[in-house]
Amino acid sequence: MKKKDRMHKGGIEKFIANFGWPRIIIAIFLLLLFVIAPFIGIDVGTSLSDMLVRVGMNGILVLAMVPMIQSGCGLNFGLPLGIIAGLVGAVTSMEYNWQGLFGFGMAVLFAIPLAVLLGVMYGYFINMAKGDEMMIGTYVGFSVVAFMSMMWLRLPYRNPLLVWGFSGTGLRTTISLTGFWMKVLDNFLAIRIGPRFFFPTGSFIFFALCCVLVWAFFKTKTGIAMSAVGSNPQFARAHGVSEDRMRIVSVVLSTVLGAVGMVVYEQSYGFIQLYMGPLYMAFPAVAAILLGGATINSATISNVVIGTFLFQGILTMTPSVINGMLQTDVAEVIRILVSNGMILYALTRKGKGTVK
Amino acid sequence: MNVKLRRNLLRVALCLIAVAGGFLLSFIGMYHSIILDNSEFSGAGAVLPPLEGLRVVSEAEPVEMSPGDRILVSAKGPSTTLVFEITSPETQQSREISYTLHMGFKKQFFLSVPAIVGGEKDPFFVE
Amino acid sequence: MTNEKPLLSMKGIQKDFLGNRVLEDINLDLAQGEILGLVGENGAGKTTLMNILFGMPVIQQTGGYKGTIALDGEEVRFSNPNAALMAGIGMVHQEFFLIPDFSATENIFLNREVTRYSLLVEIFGDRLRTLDKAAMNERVVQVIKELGVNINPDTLVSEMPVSYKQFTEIAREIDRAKIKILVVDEPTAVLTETEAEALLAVLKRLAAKGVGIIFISHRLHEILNICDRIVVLRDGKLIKDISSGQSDVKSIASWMVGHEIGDFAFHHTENHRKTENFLSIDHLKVLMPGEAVKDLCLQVHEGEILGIGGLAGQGKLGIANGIMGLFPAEGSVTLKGKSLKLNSPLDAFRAGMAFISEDRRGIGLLLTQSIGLNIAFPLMQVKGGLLKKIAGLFTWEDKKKIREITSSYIERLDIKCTGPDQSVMELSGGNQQKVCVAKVLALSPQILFASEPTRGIDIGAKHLVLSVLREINEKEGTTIIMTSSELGELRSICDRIAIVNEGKIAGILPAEAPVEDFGLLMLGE
Amino acid sequence: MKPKYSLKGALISNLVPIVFLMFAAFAVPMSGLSIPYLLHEMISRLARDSLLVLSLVIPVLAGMGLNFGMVLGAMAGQIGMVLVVDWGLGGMPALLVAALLGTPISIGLGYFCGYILNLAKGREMVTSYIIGFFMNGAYQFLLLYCMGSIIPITNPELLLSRGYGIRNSMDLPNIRQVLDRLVSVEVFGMDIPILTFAVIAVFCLLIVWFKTTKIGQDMRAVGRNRAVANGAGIPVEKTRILAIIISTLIACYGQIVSLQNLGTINTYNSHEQVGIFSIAALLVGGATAENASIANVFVGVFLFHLMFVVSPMAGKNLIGDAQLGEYFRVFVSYGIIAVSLLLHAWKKRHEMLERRLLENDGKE
Repeated sequence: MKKKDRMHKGGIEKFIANFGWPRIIIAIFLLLLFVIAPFIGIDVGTSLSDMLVRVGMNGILVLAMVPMIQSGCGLNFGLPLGIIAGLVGAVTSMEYNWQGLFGFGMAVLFAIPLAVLLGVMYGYFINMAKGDEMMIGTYVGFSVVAFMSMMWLRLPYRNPLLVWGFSGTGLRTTISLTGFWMKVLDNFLAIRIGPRFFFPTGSFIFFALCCVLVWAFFKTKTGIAMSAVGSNPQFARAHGVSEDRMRIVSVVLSTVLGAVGMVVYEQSYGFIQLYMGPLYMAFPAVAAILLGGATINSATISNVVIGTFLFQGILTMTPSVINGMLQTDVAEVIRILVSNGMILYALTRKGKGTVK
Repeated sequence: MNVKLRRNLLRVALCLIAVAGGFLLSFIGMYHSIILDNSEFSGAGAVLPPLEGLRVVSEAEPVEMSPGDRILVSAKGPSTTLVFEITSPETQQSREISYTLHMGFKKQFFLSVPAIVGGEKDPFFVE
Repeated sequence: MTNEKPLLSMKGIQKDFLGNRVLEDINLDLAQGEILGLVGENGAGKTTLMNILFGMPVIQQTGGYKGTIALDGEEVRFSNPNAALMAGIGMVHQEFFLIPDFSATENIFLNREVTRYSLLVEIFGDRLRTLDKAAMNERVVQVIKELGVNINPDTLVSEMPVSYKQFTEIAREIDRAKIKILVVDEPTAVLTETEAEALLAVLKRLAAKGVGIIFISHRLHEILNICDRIVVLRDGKLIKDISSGQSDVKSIASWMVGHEIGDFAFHHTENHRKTENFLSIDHLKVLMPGEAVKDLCLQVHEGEILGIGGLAGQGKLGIANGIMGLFPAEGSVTLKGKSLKLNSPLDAFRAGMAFISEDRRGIGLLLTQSIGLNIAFPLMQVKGGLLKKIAGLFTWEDKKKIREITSSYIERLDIKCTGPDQSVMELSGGNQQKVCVAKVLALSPQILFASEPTRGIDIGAKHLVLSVLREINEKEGTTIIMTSSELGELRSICDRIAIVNEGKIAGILPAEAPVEDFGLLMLGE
Repeated sequence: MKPKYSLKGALISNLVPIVFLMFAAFAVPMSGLSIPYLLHEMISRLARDSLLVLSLVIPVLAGMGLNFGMVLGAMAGQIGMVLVVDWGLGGMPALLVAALLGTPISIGLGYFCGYILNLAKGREMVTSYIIGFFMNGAYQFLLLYCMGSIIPITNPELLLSRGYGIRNSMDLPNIRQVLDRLVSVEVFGMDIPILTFAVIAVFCLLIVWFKTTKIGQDMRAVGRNRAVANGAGIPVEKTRILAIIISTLIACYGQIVSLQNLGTINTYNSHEQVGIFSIAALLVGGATAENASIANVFVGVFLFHLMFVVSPMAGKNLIGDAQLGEYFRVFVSYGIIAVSLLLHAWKKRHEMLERRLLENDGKE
């Protein structure tokens, strides 16, 4: 009996050690919010749906962190590159007025080759800057966003629904997806319970599919080699694995996932935001995966899923609960504090499992 | 006195000087708004009519005030001197009355010009 | 020798390191103005002894030491290197402890700068005193003159020749107010002959001023030349404490290397297919930091076990690392008449070579991964084994096969673990090494490079690893090139032993050759 | 031994400023802006931004890279300014009081930032960058929710209509250019703010002097080689924290000087841009994350702002689209940071490899 007790205790300690204090605290906090919500007049059904929709919306962008973390390139602050590819794909598909799932599919199809191209370029940069990947990724991302801002003004898109009415050239800052492929995934096989609860089945299926693909990739020869590069580059090199090549592959993969994730995000969001819109989009994704328990040098699919749920949960619930209680709107501030606090926590933690 | 104690005392003193300096600077640098009112003033017993032919010289540009006018002048520092030039419309004689206001840290003052000119001890009024 | 009270006296020093006794009952005296030569093979305990003297944190962290140290007859026990420095013990490091972008003066006075009072000190504390460059330069010029060399105090260390860096370090140590003892760790290893001579002259001059010097070196001629007394350590024991006049190179060499045969003597069989020119290494140059190989030529016969020995830093480890493509290499390596592409680990593997790295945790293993993956990884990446195709499209790891093969190796090599899925990090050193061995066995290589395969593992594991090597050599005809710092171990298993000195082969001897001969080759005599 | 100086070496090490100079030589005529106008603008902008950029020099000296955490100092300066405006101060006393208020806040924030950076050695830049974002959250919380509710704000004009929280922007009528105008000289019709430049000069001298002190020497040692510095008994972590505190303080004063020049505060945006622009300017001036001098500061501010002023007009005249020029300069400021960091990282790696090989040769 005693022994069992001890084992049980050890189990909890191990669980806490694995799970990490911040995650536990935030999970409890989130649970608390859901418990409080009905007492201050917030509808749990709506909140839950909100959260689920946002999980489906952001999940793949968070997943896009995994390959680069696994190959030792750190957090992918260069996510805007993938996002740009996703935007170009979406806009191009809309230029031809393609609609519904077909339009969505074509957007993904257009986005992927561009993402591969950008990813290869970005990968070379990342390899030039070993050890400084995150800072450089951030600024490469920013530069590309600014560069594309010039491009949005100049690219020969002509569809009147996309471009500024008065000049006939230059894409609008915000483009609505209504009439194209707004919420095609969210609504696919969607489950509605009552007037308020909505489950975006399609987005979840798609998210799950991407997760399975990434998971499966890491079981292939290349995937295993990539993880090896991440956890011990010298080991990988000693066994004939090209570190630089694997890193480029991982960056390409991350960028492609970012592109696909962006298209999914757009269909759910219902709008496309061009120009400086994508500038800071990497940060919530980075924060989410870290919240899920990933570190700078190791991430799993479960980190992605847990992290996305927790992060989006906090983001939906905290503002509405606090608003309900204090009548103030502190959503933005909480978002900033939680996401950047999470990133800071990860940056200051001594890398677990790294061998120096 | 040992070195450490001396230095710590010096540091504390410097901090105090900084704080005091901050107060002093606030005292010197504070802008106050003075609202001058040229309408009938009823103070302790007496009722003073508004003044005609009034010109106010303050830290800003001189301004003329008709009866019933209310103007805002701003002044910087612990005290300011307002000069009222009153030219009697009948006699064309003018007289000058200067009034020094000690403002301290209070930001806003409501002053009745007829009260000042009339020599009231308490020319302030409440809105 | 003087009869006065010794400057430094170490008595009964004993140190255990993780259960291993690395120093045993060392008694050592150093008199004023004496130069003491400290010699011994790598791992004989010289460094540990010096670490104890300096109160290095590493000693306390591993449980302290037994015995007493007395300085000027007063017992001392330093808790940190700074305390030792304050007491007047200086050290000239083998790796330069200098900031390259700083001038000689700045380095010599690092954190001991001569400063002047400035008013802001009163407010912000002493660190706001201003530097007195003139005073410092003056003192440096004086110290350098004392050393009898010619260094401009403003020269950046990065622009100095190596010997000047060494002089800068010595200058720093002697500028400390009351230097009594100076420890010089292999100072001449990086110097040219003339530079070394200049340094020795400086040391002699210092000794004449009454500084006691502990001189650690592998160059026995130098030791005999400048030291008054020589102390030989071997396996943590003090073997000999003798005045330098009474010894010669040959006897020192034999004291260092010792006579004992290794723990395991294997029976030498003579039925190898000794094809000449099986693997020939010509003019190999490897840029491995600390283990550089310079213009090395070596012929390996098919089916033999060739030992490579030599002192640390001479380049013996560079050979395998260079051929396996881990460090930039030049020259030519021919296997059975076919030239091998250098600087490409993959090509080396494909040519049938495999490597047990001396850096087990750094290069040899994926510590955070499972035993199974570690064993399967090379096979998977190099030969495309242990993979299965799914739907004819994706090649996926074959979990079942990996488990099978791992379990078989766990059994064969007696790896103590909970199963193939346990992470390697949780295993003991010996079992980790067994995983490394399993990893290369799975490749069934033609040629196996084993670098320090028994370093840091317990006796049982050691025996097992060596017998497995012997076994695959005999049964599968694998040619093995084994590098080791332990001569006894090499002699117990190898057919021939090549000794590397200064990046070249100093000589090849049969394993049965007398120990002294090996010792002399190692010391380059 | 290699020759110490060469024209090629000088060109390469000053590549970034040279490229920008060439760009300016091309863009200035394209913009159609007059030289006196540009000169005037440049003088005004040098006065405005030099101090902010100067704040980046000390952490580079201590080997901590470009301190993106300088925005913390800018926040401190802004908090000081907001309070001063609320109290109705004006003129030079207002600036001095704002600086006095900003000082303890900067020291506190600098300590916090330095402490965190010590936990993230080797990743200082990205960490300081995130600290900037994180503290921006705290800053917004303080100004949007605490001021006017917990912290008393007496001037209702500063508050949002809901009764608490500071407005998005505020004018500084009594503070606008008080420092610039207090002592200024007119040369060829241009006002040169002598006093502002004098303040900047004092800080430059302080930095130069600082390098000759014990702590300055310690910082250099820590920056060049942490292990050796530690071995020599220099308190590495404390020294690094001090470097960040000094940087934060200078940034605080810099922001105050910058705000008085502008005459308005964008409560929630002013400081955000400060970090990126200052770092871009320093890099344009030819500095790297490992080496920054005072000359880099001035060259950088001049060239960066020249491009800043010229590029929208040049864009408009060249392509007929001012918006494009606008985006172009954003692209350039981000791009220059990316490229400089990239070149720097690449160079660092190559130097490391080279050094490793050299060490090998040395043993021959």
